[in-house]
Amino acid sequence: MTALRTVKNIALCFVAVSLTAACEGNGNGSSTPTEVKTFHYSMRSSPGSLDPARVSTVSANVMVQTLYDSLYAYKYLQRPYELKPRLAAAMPEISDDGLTYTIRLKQGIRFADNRAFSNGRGREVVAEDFVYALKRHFDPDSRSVAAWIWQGRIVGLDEWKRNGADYDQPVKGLQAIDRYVLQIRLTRPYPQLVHNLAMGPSAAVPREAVEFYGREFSVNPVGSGPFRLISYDATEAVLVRNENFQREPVSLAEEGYDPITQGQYGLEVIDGRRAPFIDRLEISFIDEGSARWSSFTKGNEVQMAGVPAEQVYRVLESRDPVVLKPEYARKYHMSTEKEAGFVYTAFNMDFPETGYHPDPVRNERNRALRCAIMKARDWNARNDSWYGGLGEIFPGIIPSSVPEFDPELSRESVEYDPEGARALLAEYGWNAGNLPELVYSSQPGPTSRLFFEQFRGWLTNIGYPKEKIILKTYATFADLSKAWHNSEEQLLSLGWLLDYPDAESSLQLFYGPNRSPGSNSSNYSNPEYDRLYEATSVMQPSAERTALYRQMNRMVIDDCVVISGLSRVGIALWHKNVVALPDNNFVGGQFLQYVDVLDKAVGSAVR
Amino acid sequence: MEVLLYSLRKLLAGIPLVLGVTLISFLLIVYFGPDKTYELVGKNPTAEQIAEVRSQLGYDRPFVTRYMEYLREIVTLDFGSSESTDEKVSSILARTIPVSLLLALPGFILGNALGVLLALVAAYFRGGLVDKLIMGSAAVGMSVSYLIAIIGFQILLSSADGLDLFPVRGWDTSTPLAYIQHVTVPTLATVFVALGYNTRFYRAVIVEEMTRDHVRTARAFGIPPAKIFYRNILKNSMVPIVTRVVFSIPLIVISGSLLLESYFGIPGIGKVSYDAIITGDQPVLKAVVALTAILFVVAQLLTDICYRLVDPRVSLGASTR
Amino acid sequence: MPAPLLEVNNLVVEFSTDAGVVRAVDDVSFSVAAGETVGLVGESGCGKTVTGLALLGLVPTPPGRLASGSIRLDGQELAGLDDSSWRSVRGRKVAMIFQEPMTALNPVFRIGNQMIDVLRQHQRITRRQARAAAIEMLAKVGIPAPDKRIQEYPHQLSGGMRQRVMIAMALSCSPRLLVADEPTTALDVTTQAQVLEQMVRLQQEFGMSMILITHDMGVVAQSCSKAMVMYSGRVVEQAPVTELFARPRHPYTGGLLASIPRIREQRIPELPVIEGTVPDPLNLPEGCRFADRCNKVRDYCRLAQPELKPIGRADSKVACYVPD
Amino acid sequence: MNAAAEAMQRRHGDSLWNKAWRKFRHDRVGVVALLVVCAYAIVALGVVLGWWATGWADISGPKWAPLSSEHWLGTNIIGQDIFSRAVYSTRTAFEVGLIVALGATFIGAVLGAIAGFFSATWIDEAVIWLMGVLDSVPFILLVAAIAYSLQDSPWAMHIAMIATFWIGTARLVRGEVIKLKGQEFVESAHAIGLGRMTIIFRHILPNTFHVLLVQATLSFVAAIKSEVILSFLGLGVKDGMSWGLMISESTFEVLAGYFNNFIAASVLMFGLVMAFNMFSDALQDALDPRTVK
Repeated sequence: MTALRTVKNIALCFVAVSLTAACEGNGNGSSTPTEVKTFHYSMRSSPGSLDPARVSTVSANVMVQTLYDSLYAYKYLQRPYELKPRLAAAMPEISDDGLTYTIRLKQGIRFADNRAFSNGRGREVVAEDFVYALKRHFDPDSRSVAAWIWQGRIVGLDEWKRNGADYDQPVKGLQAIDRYVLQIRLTRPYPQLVHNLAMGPSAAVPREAVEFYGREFSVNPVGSGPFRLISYDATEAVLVRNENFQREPVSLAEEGYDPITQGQYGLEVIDGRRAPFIDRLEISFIDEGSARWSSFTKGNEVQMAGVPAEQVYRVLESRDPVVLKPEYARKYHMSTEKEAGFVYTAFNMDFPETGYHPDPVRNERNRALRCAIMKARDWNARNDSWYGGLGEIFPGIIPSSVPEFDPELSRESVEYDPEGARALLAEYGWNAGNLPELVYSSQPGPTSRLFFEQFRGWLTNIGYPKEKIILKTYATFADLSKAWHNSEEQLLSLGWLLDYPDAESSLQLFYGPNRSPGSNSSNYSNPEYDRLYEATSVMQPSAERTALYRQMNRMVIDDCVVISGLSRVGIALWHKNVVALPDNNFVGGQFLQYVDVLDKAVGSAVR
Repeated sequence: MEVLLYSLRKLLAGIPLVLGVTLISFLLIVYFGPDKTYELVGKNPTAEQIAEVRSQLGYDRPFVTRYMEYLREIVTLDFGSSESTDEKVSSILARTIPVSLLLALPGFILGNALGVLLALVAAYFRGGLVDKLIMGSAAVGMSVSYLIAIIGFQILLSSADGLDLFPVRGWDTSTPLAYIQHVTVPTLATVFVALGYNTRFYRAVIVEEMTRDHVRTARAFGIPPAKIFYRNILKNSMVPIVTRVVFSIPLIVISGSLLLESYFGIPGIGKVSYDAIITGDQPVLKAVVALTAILFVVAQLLTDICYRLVDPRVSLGASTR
Repeated sequence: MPAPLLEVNNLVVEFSTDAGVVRAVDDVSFSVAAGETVGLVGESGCGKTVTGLALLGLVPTPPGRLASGSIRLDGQELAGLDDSSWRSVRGRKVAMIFQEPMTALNPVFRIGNQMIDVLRQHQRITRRQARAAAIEMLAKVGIPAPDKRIQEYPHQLSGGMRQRVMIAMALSCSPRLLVADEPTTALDVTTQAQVLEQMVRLQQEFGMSMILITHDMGVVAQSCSKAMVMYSGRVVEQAPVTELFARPRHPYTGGLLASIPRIREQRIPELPVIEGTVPDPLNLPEGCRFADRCNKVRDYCRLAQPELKPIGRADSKVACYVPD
Repeated sequence: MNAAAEAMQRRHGDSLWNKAWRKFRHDRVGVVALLVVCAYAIVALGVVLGWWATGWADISGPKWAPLSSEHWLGTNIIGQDIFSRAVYSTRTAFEVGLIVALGATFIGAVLGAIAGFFSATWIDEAVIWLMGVLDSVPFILLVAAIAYSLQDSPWAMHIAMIATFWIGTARLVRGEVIKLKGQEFVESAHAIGLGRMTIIFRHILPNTFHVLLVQATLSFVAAIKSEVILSFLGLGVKDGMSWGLMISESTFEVLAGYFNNFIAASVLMFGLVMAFNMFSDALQDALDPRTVK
């Protein structure tokens, strides 16, 4: 019987341990237990690593934006997006040749308190922290996923890596001129640099924290953002206000507040106050859309969530314009947000069956085949099935979320035209017998499968034999990723999120030298396109550059390398007592610092 | 002393098992498993960066070296860091196993206790209406998929469309009430699915014991039913019951709640394993597999010791298989 | 003649099977006098064990049931008792020992505890007294060092020892009647003889009556005063042992005796084979059930069942139209 | 009592199978269950022969169409006919069930028999070790591991199930063979000089057939049930359609108020699994020499 008793004791001991752990979690940040203002947010997936150098998902970016600070940021409410200084005192001073950027920092900004610092108190953020943060991307030990952004762009940085990535060695193009001035020198003009300095991977990182935590720095983030992390697991992150976060009061006017479009959210209450307004931020990671929705609609759990696509019809009175049904409108605030990105299906031009072919005749026939497949795509059905019918369908690869979007561009390439597709196939001598096999690669999971089935359904509609359209699933995303980076996949359905509001971010997907294993998964190779890309890459935004961008866009459309595209539009709902305007694009996680939670009574009064 | 020596011998005898499990899982999960390289490099990697990542992941080292490394990890219980979060696998396990235990225990205890209870009732009235009713319900319970039960209970009890009595998801053990609120629905789903199997199993065991000769002997000597039930039937049923219970433990601790935890968003080891499967997080998977194997060896030992406690015919000295 | 201790009249035990109702014991009547040992002989499946179980109310129900008839023990009617009343009979008035000593004892309790349970079930005594009584009983059945043996588990004892423990348990509450179902069959030949001898001795010492169920005519000859032969659920012949052996009246009895091995070194696993097969209990013939195997069968044998009728001088009965 | 019944049965012919069949015939629940299973089998056969459910993959209607004469159970999120898909899935269920049941039973029988025959030798030890090893890997992890290493093979799920399910069968067969190998007919087979493999597979194994049959039915049911969970996790059926896939598809529909996929798949699956469970029970009863009603 002793054995059994021991088992029982162990079990009890576990109970005790987890209870104390939970109590500790509660104790933090609740000095005045009655007044803990908590906002309960939800995200689609667990972010993984919280190291700014390792940010690779949307949710990780949200986390990093709340925990860390970058030099620049996008204005909270201004649309289209506009940059503003965050840790920088002002916009950078750029030399006339566009190669030297001098950036002055605000003074007196401190990191959150952490035991990684010698006395446990967060020290001041200085220019050297940015030098360190950028160098880290070139240190193999930090396993950066963002090094490509600066690759070959900053004078001396690549050499620094080749020389052994010794942090004590200076980099010519990356220097702290004094405690509060950072200077970056580029090898060639890089118009997107400031955008990059607003992204998570450029955040200030204290060297002592990285050295203190080693690899586990990823789950022990130490930054100067509005919140600091107190617990983090696969289902939830709990953050509390960073006591050292002292910034100038919020000015709605400066953030680009528009009372006409944004007046209904009650944002005025934050004007003139110092962010953050909440004490505690609980972020649940909920994979299942339905579970997220149930949790949100219960009222006492998650306070802000996107409406799952399958619920859209249930929740909306009308889709254009988007109007909530009264029973929802009574309870929730709503905003719609179009992603700065799009979903598309790419052909891999390396496959002679459907891509480039040495025989020019066949090459032309292949182009016709791709164009026919493109015409067979019923974007509206896809939008209706998966995106609640709210998505924005546009031709080509420049979505409307960037200023270079061309509203005049012909929509022929996104029109559903099965007759046209059949005619095109017939014209180029394609028939059920000689059509090549199409292998469609995908991740496992019911949704991916239905994507495939829908794709196959469209193709069988234009006379493609069912058995020639083959599904290839990979057990993990990693393996799928490997295969496509090695140009082993014929057809891929992908989504692309732009890093900054500049069409360059999606045009690079078809730049020849970016071919596999780079981001040009189509392995599109067009010398004319590449020439234009190189020319535009050093140009500041201008009408001229926009014209060239649009020219490149048309090339991609004419060559039928990609079936594109659709920008998803999400509907976010949040409880009436929450003051916020969520953003999942470029403002991202930074909106969380502006969230306020009113008393329930006040919340209903606002309505 | 006898028990100690026996345990030691038994644990040593478990080494081939652990080696087998680790070898197979290493081959399948790690060696032929997912290649994380391209998930860890950036969008436009250079060949050099790819090589760096591959080397950091150990893909460039020979099989034997990597397997030996795995064995060393098992011995030192240091499984490195998760490839997804970079957190130490040991701290992940230390954090998540207690959660999984707290989640699984009520369902496990209820499922088995109710199973034994129903089995007793069914066995007592065997052949009768009550028996048919219980066993019929058990068959129905067994025919419902776990997934269907989970979805059904969640809609029914937690969602705003249903009774709305419990949280939809999440985990909170800060107060006993919070714990009960969060554990109830998952427990119901578990019990619903397990009860059918448990009842059938225990009924078979108990009926088997009821028809033993010594039960007839006891009746022939006028021993009252309650005493017969306890001394002849229940005590003799303990061996199969204990076996079933103890051998469920490794799966509960490690992966039994995989579906449950991922569906209810509970930060236990099941959820971690689920995420690791989806993302191919090999260090976590390696640790989970190795720990399960070790726990199985321990469970075997525990059952043997329990046998010894309930059945005098079993001696720990002799080899038991 | 004094009133018999046990009087069984027209006992019928039925079992319901998928195929229909089977009469395992069909209209059996007999009596056992105080202190008398009666042998109950027959092939396996003839209903002898069921008869024995019926005497303790142990017929497994369902599927079996005591359909009709009466069992009177010492003047008390046992047929139709409820389970709690049966319990006061079992062990105290009638005890039973079974064929398989290996499985008849509970393997997870010490034999002492099992004996003490039985003793204290029927007598108001303390544990200590019960223990002493148990040791005494073990000594009586010839178990050496009983105070040590009482601490042991059944699996630590040999088959013969275990059967002795069973006997000790059976006798511990001084029952009036002991039903012994093939008590020695599972034992090896030498042990068989010793145990049998012991039983007879103790039976005399305690002044009990005993029903000895066996397929072994040799055992009957050795220890019984009277014997009944059963065939296909019915008693076909009943006679004092000497009479039975000297002059078997029923052709079946004759067959049984004829096939006793001359040399008693070998234990016989089953009754010696007589040509032919037992009738299907679901499709019993109209006439004599032995007819198909009988070498003296007449046409009229197949018309109606022969009644069990007295024959000869002594207390003999036979159910045959053409008795020897 | 048993003796009387045994005698009765001896009369009816000695074969275990005759006996079992007679017992089974009188088990009303079992017979009904068998008929239900047969009905499902006919549906599955019809799918294989192209009699019905040929349009399971076509996009034949609008999204989430309600029940109608054209779409008996409505359509799914991309406009496919749910009834056709549910019917088509019957075929998948039988395919998965049969392949896994046959595979697991075959391997279980062979390895179990070999281990039993060579019990207490290294061969036995090796088989026991293998069983222990496979038993100690959590099922879902094993499936994942096999799916990893076989990449996109459509058989990964079947192989994983077979790799797990054979163990139960092997344990039973091993025990049975250990019992059988001491019996006379085996000794006489040895005596006339038959090879060991001949003895194992021609003489001993056929005598464990009743165990194998029951185990096969159990594996069949387990396979169908596991398929649901594995498909949900994305480790299940690759090509075609299955109830598990339908249920996983439905997980994001049910809270939007569209239950057709969920109900169609779970009811059909429940029916087959329930019938098979009942059938398996009846079979077990019928084949168990100890149970006499």
